Amino acid sequence: MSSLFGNILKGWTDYTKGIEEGGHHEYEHMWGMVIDLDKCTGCNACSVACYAENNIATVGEEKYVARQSMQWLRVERYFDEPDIDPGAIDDENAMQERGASFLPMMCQQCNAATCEPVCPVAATYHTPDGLNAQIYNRCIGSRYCANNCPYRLRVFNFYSYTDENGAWPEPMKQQLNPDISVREKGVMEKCTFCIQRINAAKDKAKMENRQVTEGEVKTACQQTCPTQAIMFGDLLNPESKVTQAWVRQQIKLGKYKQDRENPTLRGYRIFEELNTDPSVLYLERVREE
Amino acid sequence: MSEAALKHLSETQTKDIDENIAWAKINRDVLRSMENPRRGYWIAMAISVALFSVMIYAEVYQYIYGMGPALLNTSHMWDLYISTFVFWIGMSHSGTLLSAILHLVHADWRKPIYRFAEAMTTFSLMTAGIFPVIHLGRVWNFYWVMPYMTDRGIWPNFRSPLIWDAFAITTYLTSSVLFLYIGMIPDLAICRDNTTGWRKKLYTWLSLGWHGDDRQWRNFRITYLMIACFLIPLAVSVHSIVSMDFAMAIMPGWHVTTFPPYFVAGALYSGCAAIITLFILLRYFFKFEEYMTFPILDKVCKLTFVIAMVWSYLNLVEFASVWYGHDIPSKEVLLAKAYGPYAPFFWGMIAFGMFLPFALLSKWVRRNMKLLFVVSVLLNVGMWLERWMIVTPTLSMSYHPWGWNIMWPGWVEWAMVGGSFGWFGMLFLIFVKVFPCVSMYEVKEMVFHRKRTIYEDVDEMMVLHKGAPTAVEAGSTKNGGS
Amino acid sequence: MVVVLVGAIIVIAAQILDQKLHYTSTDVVPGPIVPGTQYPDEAFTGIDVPQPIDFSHKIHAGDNEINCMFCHTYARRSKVSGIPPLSKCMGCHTVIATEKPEIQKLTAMWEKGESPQWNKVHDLPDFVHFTHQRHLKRFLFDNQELDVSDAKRVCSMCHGDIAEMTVAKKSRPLTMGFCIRCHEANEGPSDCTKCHK
Amino acid sequence: MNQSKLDRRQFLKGLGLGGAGVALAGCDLPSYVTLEQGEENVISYLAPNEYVIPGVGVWYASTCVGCSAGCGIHGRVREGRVLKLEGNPDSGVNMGRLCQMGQAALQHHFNPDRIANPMVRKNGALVEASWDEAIALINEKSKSGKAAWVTGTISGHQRVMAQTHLGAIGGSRHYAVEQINANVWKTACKDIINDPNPEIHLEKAKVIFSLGADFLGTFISPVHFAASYAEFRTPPRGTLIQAEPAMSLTGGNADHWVGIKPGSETALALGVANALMNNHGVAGNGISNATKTLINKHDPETVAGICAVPVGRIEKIAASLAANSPSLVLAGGSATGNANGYSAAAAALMLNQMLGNIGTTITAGRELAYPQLDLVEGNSANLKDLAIDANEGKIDVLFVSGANPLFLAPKSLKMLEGWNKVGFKVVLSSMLDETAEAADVVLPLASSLEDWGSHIPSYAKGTRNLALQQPLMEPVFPNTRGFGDVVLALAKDAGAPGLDDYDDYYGYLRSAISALKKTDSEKEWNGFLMAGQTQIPSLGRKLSYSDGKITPTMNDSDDGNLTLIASARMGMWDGRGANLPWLQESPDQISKVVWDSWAELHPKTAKSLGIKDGDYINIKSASGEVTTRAFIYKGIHPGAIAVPIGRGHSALGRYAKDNGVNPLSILNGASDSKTGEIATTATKVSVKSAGKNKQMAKLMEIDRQHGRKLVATISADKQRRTEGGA
Repeated sequence: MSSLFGNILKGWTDYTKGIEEGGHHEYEHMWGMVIDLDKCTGCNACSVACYAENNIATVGEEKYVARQSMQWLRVERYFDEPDIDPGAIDDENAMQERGASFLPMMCQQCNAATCEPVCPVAATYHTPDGLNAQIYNRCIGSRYCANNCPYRLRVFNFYSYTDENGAWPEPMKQQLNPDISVREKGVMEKCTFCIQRINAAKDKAKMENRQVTEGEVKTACQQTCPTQAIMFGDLLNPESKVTQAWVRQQIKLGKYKQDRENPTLRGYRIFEELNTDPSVLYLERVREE
Repeated sequence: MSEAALKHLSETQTKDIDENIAWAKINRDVLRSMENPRRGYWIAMAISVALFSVMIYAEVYQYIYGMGPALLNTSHMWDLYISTFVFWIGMSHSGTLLSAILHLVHADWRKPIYRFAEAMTTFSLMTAGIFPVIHLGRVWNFYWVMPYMTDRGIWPNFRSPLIWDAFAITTYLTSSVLFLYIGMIPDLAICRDNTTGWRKKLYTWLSLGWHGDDRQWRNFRITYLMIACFLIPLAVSVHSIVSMDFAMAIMPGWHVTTFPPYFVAGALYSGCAAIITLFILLRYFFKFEEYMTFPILDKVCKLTFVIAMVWSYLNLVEFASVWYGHDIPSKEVLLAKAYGPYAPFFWGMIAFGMFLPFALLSKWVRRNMKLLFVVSVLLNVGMWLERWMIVTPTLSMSYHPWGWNIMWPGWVEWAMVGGSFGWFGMLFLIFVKVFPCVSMYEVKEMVFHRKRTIYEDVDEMMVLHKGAPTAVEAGSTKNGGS
Repeated sequence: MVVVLVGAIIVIAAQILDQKLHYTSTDVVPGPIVPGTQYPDEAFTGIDVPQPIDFSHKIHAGDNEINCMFCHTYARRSKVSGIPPLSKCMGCHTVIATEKPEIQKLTAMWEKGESPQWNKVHDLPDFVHFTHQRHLKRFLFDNQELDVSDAKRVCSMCHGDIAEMTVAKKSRPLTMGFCIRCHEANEGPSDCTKCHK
Repeated sequence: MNQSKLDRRQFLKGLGLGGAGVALAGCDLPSYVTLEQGEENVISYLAPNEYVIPGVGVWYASTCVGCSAGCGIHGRVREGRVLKLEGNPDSGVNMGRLCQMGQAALQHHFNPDRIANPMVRKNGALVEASWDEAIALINEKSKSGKAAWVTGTISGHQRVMAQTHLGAIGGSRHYAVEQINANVWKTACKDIINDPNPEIHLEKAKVIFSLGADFLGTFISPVHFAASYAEFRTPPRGTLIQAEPAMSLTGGNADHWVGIKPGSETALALGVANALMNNHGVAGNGISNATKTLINKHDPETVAGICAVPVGRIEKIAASLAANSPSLVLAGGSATGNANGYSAAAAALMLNQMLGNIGTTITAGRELAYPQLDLVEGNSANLKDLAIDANEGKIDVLFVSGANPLFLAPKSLKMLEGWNKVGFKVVLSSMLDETAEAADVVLPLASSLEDWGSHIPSYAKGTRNLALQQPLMEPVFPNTRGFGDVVLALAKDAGAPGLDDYDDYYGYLRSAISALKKTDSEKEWNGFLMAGQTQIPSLGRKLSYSDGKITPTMNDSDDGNLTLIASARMGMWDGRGANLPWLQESPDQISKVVWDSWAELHPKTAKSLGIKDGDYINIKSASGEVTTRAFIYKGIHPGAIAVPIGRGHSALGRYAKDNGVNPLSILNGASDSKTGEIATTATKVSVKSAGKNKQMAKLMEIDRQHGRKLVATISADKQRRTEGGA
């Protein structure tokens, strides 16, 4: 029980204290991600892979228009900002002079997640792996977490998709991944960093009396990415590629303002200034002037 | 009452209450209001029940098909459910204000009108309590927010403002019911003594053997005072806690430091406006012109105006702090409120909430029942819009532009909102026919005290009262007794 | 008053409902069966689940002392313990007890090339992801005082005394409380995502 | 896989459907309902292999047949069901990565609208029949006249099998039909540099100048090119310049996107060549004098007039190409999709020659030593031929598989009329598409995850491999059969020689590959299956260069109408993705529209036509009209309107039917002058508003970041300074 409370009641102060004392000592792992936006082509393979891996329901056009879609990973597309390219905006004859910018957005697994403290039943909480977990069968659907997520990355089962007219008419049901629950109506869900894969790897490592090694866990989006723009790994493992990328980009956890020696580095976290401390590091898109 | 008589009354009624009303007449008038309902009552009841039935239908529909038909979406997870919840919670503050606060400051003009205000508190809380439950995606698991010993060893998340809500509402509801009930005991005894049949049984059971002796009165006074004292901080905290649903969140437009007092002011404001509405209705239908007098209404209106100004001030403070702050998203939300698709509602709220109360400064308006009725309803519309304008524009324009989305509620949501009025109306209509909606014993007290200020000599006064019993026996003896 | 009553009723009803759904909790007891562990000693009387073949655990695991993992061979390698493949049954029953009617049923199925459709007795909800291999590793293979032949003792922690049953029957509640108490007593993980994902 | 085939099938037999059914009970119900006893059942294995463990996934290698790229896949199989596909890391095509269409192949496999039983046309309607009945009917009719086969791109032993069958029934015509292809580019490569399929090294280039080639989306081998592109983008980072009339996925990633007038790509290339020669002193070795004269005529000012591109941009492109070597020039997609397409490809190769890229970023490919296994690459010229031949009565019996000619063919080709003239039509398909619905006999095929096969990837670097496709699970619909099995049976019935030894296609495939690899060992065969591929001998080619015919002129009558671009998108592809909900719900990369078609319009055009974003618009060509909703943005030339290919089915199951519009249907008959490819960007249409603004299903309504730091950008110079050249 105590450990359970420890997880649920862990506050921001404890968390920052942990960082000041030299890291997240109570964490077993600290899963993190690095997404290179310059390599991302916006092809959407990650999004479809996520549908396939995580039993995500397709909702159809009507519900999509009503913005009740269920995707956990969305690839957003932006065109140039006026401050970059004022001509392209104002002149109505002008055409795009560059391509678009693509942004894969999945749950940022914030370490100071805004969704966690507001859940009345603690269905969302922080795991000892540094993940922002969502326990579907505990969720009562108050949707407070989604309202409080600045990234708008939580999706809600507005309908039930499990009947014959739902997302999986026979025999599509057979494709459902048995390692994850199929969510029913009234339940909040979101990207889990493929927790079933993490748990499987951890179980395997424990069975073999060893630690989870770098590269052993791959998220579905990472694995399928044609340009390998997504990196995933353990931020507590100094050897891992993600840790190295975080160190190289001089981005530190637990800070909402990075004090970098080299301010022209590409790494940044989205809405870092809100102090949510996300675990996903983005590398800026590069533009040829 | 005829038009002319009303006009005459509005010009002549200058005292809070006529100190020469016979106590027996008070009993008679109030008990009369509980007698068999007339056609108008049944029509009102039918409308309420119809609205409520639609709500039940909508809820069943929502239970079967999920939250989708309400047209909630990924950006708008709350919308009308929570705004209406806040509205009803706000409504509940009137009772406390009138009975507890004014009781403590010895404003005795509250006496003829506090009973229905308290009933309003209780029923609006009961209405408000519905919304957090029906807005749940898995409503059948609502009891999980209660901290009870589960076999699974899991507790609710005590950090969540929704849990605080659950505690605050249940505590406030319990206390309000107690306050209403305890304050009603002497009256229930009067009812007991004047009725027959099932009513008698009911009142006998409810009046707990009240016979109005000294000890009972002493205990009663102390209890009543204590609950009043207890209720005031509670009421303030309840709405502060409700405001924390928003203020504790990170969203622009919600994360505002002035929200607790702002919500409390808004609550008192809407409560007062609702009191005016019900005041006029009860006065008209139950012919309570002698008890719910123009001077009292005048005071309530002035009180409403003052609270409206406090609310407006806090509103402006919020705008100013956003405007002069550096939080760009909050500023955008504010501008979107003023210029975006929700602008008509925002300006409606400003017009009804900030500017309309100035109408209450006019004596002519205060004495014109029909106009005042319209004004009070519009004030409440403004306050409902205020709650909607707190919840929805923020959700439509949060940090991530991906989530920007304008959403209009679906029929299920409207059915729930309408149904909540039906439910409230139903409860209130039942209340006014089962319980005395004017406090008989306190009006007698009021009359008594007022008279004392005129007649120095108590005995002389008693003589004038033509053999009326002493105050000690008030509330206990039969027929015209007190 | 009414509201107080309703509130009280809700809370009490929640308690009762919860008790009903999740069975009575009792304390954990030190387990003489599996040394060095504690387990919740809770009884439960399951219903009789009909099976296509009246398989007797008593004869196999009890009288003949066949190791549980001889048939449920997947238990140490997988989340599920699995039902033994028909070929395993036939490995013995081409020669043993071939005259018995239940075995003849089995043989007939084998010859037709179809498998019996067993009904699940210990069926967890679908949002629970229990893994046999981790539990066996923790309680059996990592346990200095037990060897593989003691598998039965470990299995009985959750499955009761299967060796005394004919057709298997649930004899432990297998509710979340049951799991949690054991996890707390034996310092199992308390992370919700271990089981719910 | 170390048992005989029968055993293999045996283990695939599931541990019951417990798993899936279970998952569905979900967490909706209170736990007492789910804590049930005896409610669910479990079926044990009969005699599983050692490595089959319930609850543990096993990965099998196979090959994706979503497009002709031939990516290697691994399928996760648990309890006898295939649950997830991943890229095969051993495959040289995709190196373990997979695109969205590859991921979604599962939904084709488990599609509820698959054909479960053979169907035969009786009294004008298709009715279910038995296999015997259908096969007997085919055998009876197939020798009754001139027979022909229609397939998509086909390779490996399926190709051999289909052609054997065709030979046995006395037919000679084989139409490989593929709407999305690189035929023009490949033909130009073959003519000009003597290698139809040269190796393209994106990763070596410092600048890529692409004339409409959507190599990240639809060009030859998208996943492979995306991987190369990732290398191209690692520091020192290359620059991508894309010139096309409507933004493709590759255009969406370009550093410089040049929106040009449709059909003017050749002129742009010539203009760039002119600037290179005159301003940057590029000699132009190997380029004929005739071409040089042509180049000289195209000074940037002239070209700017033709293409509607500022002179400065043309010169910037030339400067960039001149300053960074090696570079790479590609042509494809919209550049080759017009009557002058071949010229654009020839001009691109000419630029490559000028810049010295041939031999550095474009190198010689390898030729298969077994040409009979090589790809028959489908193209739309064949579609046209098919329509013409059918109308002329040259076909009496038609076998169709892997292609949907009735959907793809523009109305102007009169495909349906021709189709109806064919006496007997057999369609082998797993889905009831437009073509199958019009067939006389429909044979239900197993999905690609249930079938055996071998494929030659359309593009390979270095060695050439034969990609193997093996079943990952038992057929979902038990009465379906593999393509190879069906054709083998038909060929045997038709008396094709040498097939009597084989009971089924597996036997044939195995012995053929054993013969090919000169090995008969079980172990090696399993090795091939586990790797999902096997290397086959190939011969090197040698590149040479001789100028192609470049005709820059465009006879573009500027009648004020817009040019319709039927744009190819990754996802729906040529329409085969429309029945998969995952792909329908996967937003288009640029417009972010889901579940419907859209028409891209430039704001200026839209304004002049009085069209607002999301309005229904009526697009009318000489041969028909479609109505869809407008998507207004600046990634399109004002003189063009782009409608994506792939939607607008009248059949193909519940998800595809009546969803969106098919722009192919209204194309005029224009085609590339050299290759005969149907021109997809050459149809003039008139557009008018059809009123009624209904909200479009889109991932996002916003196009800009509104000051939020979502996608931050950094200049390439800065990046080179901070991250260095390495």
